[in-house]
Amino acid sequence: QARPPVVLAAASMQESLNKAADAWVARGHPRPVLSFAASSALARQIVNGAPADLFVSADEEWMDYVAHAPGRPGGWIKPGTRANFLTNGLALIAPAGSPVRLSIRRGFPLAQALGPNGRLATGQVGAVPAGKYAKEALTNLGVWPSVAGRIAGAESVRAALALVARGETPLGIVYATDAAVEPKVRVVGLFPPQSHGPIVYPIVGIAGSTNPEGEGFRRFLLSREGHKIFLAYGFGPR
Amino acid sequence: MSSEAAPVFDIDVTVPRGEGILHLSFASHAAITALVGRSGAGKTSVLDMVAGLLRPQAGRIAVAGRVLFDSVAGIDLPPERRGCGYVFQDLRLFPHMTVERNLLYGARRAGSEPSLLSLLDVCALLGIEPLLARPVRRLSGGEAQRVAIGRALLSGARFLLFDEPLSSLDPARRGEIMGLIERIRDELGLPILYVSHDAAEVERLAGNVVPIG
Amino acid sequence: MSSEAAPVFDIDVTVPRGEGILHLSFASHAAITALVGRSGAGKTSVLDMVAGLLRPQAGRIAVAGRVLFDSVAGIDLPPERRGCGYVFQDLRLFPHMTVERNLLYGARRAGSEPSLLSLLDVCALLGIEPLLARPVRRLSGGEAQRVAIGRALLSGARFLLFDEPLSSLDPARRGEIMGLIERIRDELGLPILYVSHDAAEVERLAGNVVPIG
Amino acid sequence: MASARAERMLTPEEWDIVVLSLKVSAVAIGGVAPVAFGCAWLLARGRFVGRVLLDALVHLPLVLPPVVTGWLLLLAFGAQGLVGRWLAEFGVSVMFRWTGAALASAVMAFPLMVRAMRLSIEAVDRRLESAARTLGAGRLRVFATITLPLAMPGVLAGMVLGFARSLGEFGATITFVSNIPGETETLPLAIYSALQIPGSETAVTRLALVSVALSLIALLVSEVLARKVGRTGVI
Amino acid sequence: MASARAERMLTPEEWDIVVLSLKVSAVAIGGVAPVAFGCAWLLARGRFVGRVLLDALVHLPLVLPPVVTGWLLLLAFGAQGLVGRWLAEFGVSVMFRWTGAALASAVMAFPLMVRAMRLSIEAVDRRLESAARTLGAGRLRVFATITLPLAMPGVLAGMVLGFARSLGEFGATITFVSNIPGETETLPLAIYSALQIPGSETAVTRLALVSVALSLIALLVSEVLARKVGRTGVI
Ligand SMILES: Nc1ncnc2c1ncn2[C@@H]1O[C@H](COP(=O)(O)OP(=O)(O)OP(=O)(O)O)[C@@H](O)[C@H]1O
Ligand SMILES: Nc1ncnc2c1ncn2[C@@H]1O[C@H](COP(=O)(O)OP(=O)(O)OP(=O)(O)O)[C@@H](O)[C@H]1O
Ligand code: MOO
Ligand SMILES: [Mg+2]
Ligand SMILES: [Mg+2]
Repeated sequence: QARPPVVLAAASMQESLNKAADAWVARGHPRPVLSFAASSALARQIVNGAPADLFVSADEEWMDYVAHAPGRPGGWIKPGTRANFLTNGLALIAPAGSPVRLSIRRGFPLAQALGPNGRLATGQVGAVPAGKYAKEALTNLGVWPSVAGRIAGAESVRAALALVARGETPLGIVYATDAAVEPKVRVVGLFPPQSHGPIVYPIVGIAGSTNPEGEGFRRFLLSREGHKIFLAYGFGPR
Repeated sequence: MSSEAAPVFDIDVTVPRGEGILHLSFASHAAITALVGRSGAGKTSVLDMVAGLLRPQAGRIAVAGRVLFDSVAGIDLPPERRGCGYVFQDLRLFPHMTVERNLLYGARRAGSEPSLLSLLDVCALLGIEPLLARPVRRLSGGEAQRVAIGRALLSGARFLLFDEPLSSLDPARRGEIMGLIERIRDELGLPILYVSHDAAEVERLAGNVVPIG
Repeated sequence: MSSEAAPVFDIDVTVPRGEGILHLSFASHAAITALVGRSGAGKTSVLDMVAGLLRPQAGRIAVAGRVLFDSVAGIDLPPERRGCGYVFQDLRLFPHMTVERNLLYGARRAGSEPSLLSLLDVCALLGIEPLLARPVRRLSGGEAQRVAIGRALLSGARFLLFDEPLSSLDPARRGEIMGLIERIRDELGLPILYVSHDAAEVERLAGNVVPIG
Repeated sequence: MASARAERMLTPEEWDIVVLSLKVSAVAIGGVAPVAFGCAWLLARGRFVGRVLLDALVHLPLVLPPVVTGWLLLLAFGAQGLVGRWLAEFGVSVMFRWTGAALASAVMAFPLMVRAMRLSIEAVDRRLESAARTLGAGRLRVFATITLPLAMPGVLAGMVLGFARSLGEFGATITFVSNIPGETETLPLAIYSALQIPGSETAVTRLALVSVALSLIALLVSEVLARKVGRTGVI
Repeated sequence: MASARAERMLTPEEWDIVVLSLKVSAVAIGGVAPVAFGCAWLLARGRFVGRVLLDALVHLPLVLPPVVTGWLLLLAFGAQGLVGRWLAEFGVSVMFRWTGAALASAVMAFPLMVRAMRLSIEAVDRRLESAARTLGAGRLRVFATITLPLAMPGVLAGMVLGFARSLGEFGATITFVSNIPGETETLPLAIYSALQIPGSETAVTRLALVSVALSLIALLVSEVLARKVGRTGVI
């Protein structure tokens, strides 16, 4: 039997990518080895020569980092394998029982909705991709200055989700996909796609990978059937 | 029971020790009572029981009419309330203190002591003034022994327990310190339980000799 | 220099000690040489220098013609190669071992010893057979001292250093062990440097008395 | 002078982070040290049932991944947590506050402190304690003048270990109180944030060096204290 | 029997994770203990310049956030790293291997082990060592028969601390060798992964309890060993 490929993927893709791997196995392939961690950690592992076959990043920045990193003649990415694989949306969420109502538009009263002491949970601004998008969207909607001092920057977008689910913060900003898997939160509203740059998940083959299974799995993920699996988890079309 | 009629040491103890059982019972009216016996007989164990560091299986310990331990009456004073000045066979100086702080450790208890036992007098009599600022780790064997004696004397004790206190000292020092002990006996009237292997010491100091083992 | 003509102990040492400087120089032809002097005179320091545990500022140490230290010649044998059996004033039994393991610690060196010093003989002579399996923490003062003597005797030493080895023992034991020491002197011919405050001991054992301080 | 140079080397934001980190670590270590000593004492001297269980409990924050510890703190001290609700009655909340960061640091440092202190307490010669008692010292005075000073090497080692751990503590803090600049963003959180940004290796290195410098200072201070203790028996 | 019950309680994957974690921790602690002891010895007994610097270096993995330590390991042992290139000449690579996870665990446990061991070495009465030397024991024998056994409480405490730390080590491992199921996915990594999935609290709790159980066993073993050492002076 063929050797399983090693896939490095952003932590937020855990459920969906595992499901896709199951589907791949159902087609008679060895189950890919999936390693989930922060995109930053995975990118650094790749440019230090870690033996992997595919990389799925949660944002373009870290993919660009891999693309431009020195140390290997010809670069760390297998030419012609980079593709934007998925897109995602940004959601404002509240605990499931929260009565809060807000419509997300220019200057919407987010700070008031947080109350006197409430905080807005999201990924660490400037570090976790979701936090970066949240700041961008709030800035474009003109409400960033009023909440900048009120952010609770979680270690990952899933940690932000947990803060809202437990009612530690009245509101939070996470990906639409995260909101969909947590019954203890309610989506207050989705941010208009124009309010932030496109949230894309690039996928690449890693240079030096010789496992044909890797390329096969990559093609499967990008295929219609593969893609369908991710749509079920709330990811948007390419 | 009035303290005048009571023996100075009234001791009756039983304790398992080593492979056997140690039993000792005596009442002594002498201010200085010597405990003698071969090595391993149980002399140190008796002092430990009087000091409250080893609990007898059963028995009674009274010093100058004051009951320190009584298994029947359920009396067992903690060591700090027995008021003894104990010169340990293994000295037990506090290694993290200077000689002076060792000497003064028990002095808190000795509020209104007669001037015989002031720090300077004791140091002079024991010949340890030049050592006051030394850490105790850097003492010779006999110097450490003299500091241990000084510490017990300065602690304002109601009675003294001496476990071979002069074993590491030269004859001249020995004589001097025996003189000091006699003065303590005569001028302060402190009861002393004295362990020694030295016949001359016992002869000179003790009013009563209790053999053990 | 032939070992016949050489003195048994040929010692000339200088070392800063306490507040002053300790200097001692003597050559002794007696198998047992006693070091006597008041407490703090420097007796233990001299033994430590002979054992290699304290380095003299300057001087020379030779035992039975064998040079252990010579500051001029640059000789300074490490303690383990000096071959001494040292009974420390503070005993220094190994607390994590039983009496038996303490006694046998140096026995490796004592490959071909005469049978006088077999484990069982030494234990019998010192009266410590019943203690062999005991952890050393649970010994009386005199018992510990006898174990320390046994450990030194069983170590196959070329010479012995005794620092008040009998200070915690009763007169009967003292006499027995002095007999043992005499046999070691006479039958094995081991040089012994002997520190004691006891005039009777020194009188009986030592062929030469070196005063110090 | 040194601080002037440090100020020149660090941006004002970074400088604030350093000050906050020191505050968090100092409060954490200072606050938890007595508890740790008490616990070490119990483990060293106590002969009660469930001693091994207490021991295991003490080691818990070491055994669990830090984020789990942070999560458990969140469960306990959060708005719905038992402790959190109790504290709320007094109008106190540690959520998203620097006090919460100090709490997380303290919890993570706890096992290290206890172990070091316990080792030293176990090494104290109890015969010295009984000697002190014959000299009229009650249990408390014996503790303060004999046991504690003799155990001081372990207390110092525990505090250094705890301080160092606190300077590096990341997972429990961010999970418990998130990363709030000026309130809970300590050095490791800032370093972690920086690490998430491509090309930020210099910023990471600079902050990491600051951490190392702080720990070096802590080590030097502890060495000096240890020497002083060795000489005089007191701090 | 116990293992049969454990197997019933855990899924086969979880069981593999437990076995892997034990392997990683055991190799890490076993491998690094002698190095830690040597280091502790140097710090306790050495009087060389740069002692405080060595001390600081030892504390480094404690002071830096674990992910930074993982990153530094990646830089050193990666394909372009100094050590990585040297190892590659022998055809050895620790990247994405369980050996790499063990290395990360060892590095993180190192400061804890050194401190505990050092405390105990410093507490050894050197007069006993000199007594042993007069009895003919060379430095090595003195070390093996006197110093090491007397320092054994610290060695054991260090190994328990290290083992516990290793069971909880997450940040350095995932940053250095990623989260590869069956190869580098130890208990904390599995727990972290599970924490990322909403509603997985039971899985997290079960795995966390397994961690706690393992550390409890380690504690019990160390207690038994400590008692044996206390009685006989040898393990
Ligand atoms: N470790 C040390 N450091 C410095 N000075 C010391 C040390 N040990 C002892 N001294 C001092 O050196 C001198 C000699 O001490 P030494 O132990 O050799 O005396 P000694 O003759 O054996 O006395 P004793 O009969 O009381 O045992 C004394 O003044 C003592 O205070
Ligand atoms: N900690 C201990 N645990 C158990 N047995 C002990 C302990 N200490 C001493 N023993 C034993 O108890 C008996 C009495 O010991 P003790 O120390 O009272 O004797 P001693 O008369 O003071 O002897 P010495 O003159 O040798 O000091 C001895 O047989 C000794 O072996
Ligand atoms: O890269 Mo992440 O872990 O999905 O924010
Ligand atoms: Mg005794
Ligand atoms: Mg001496």
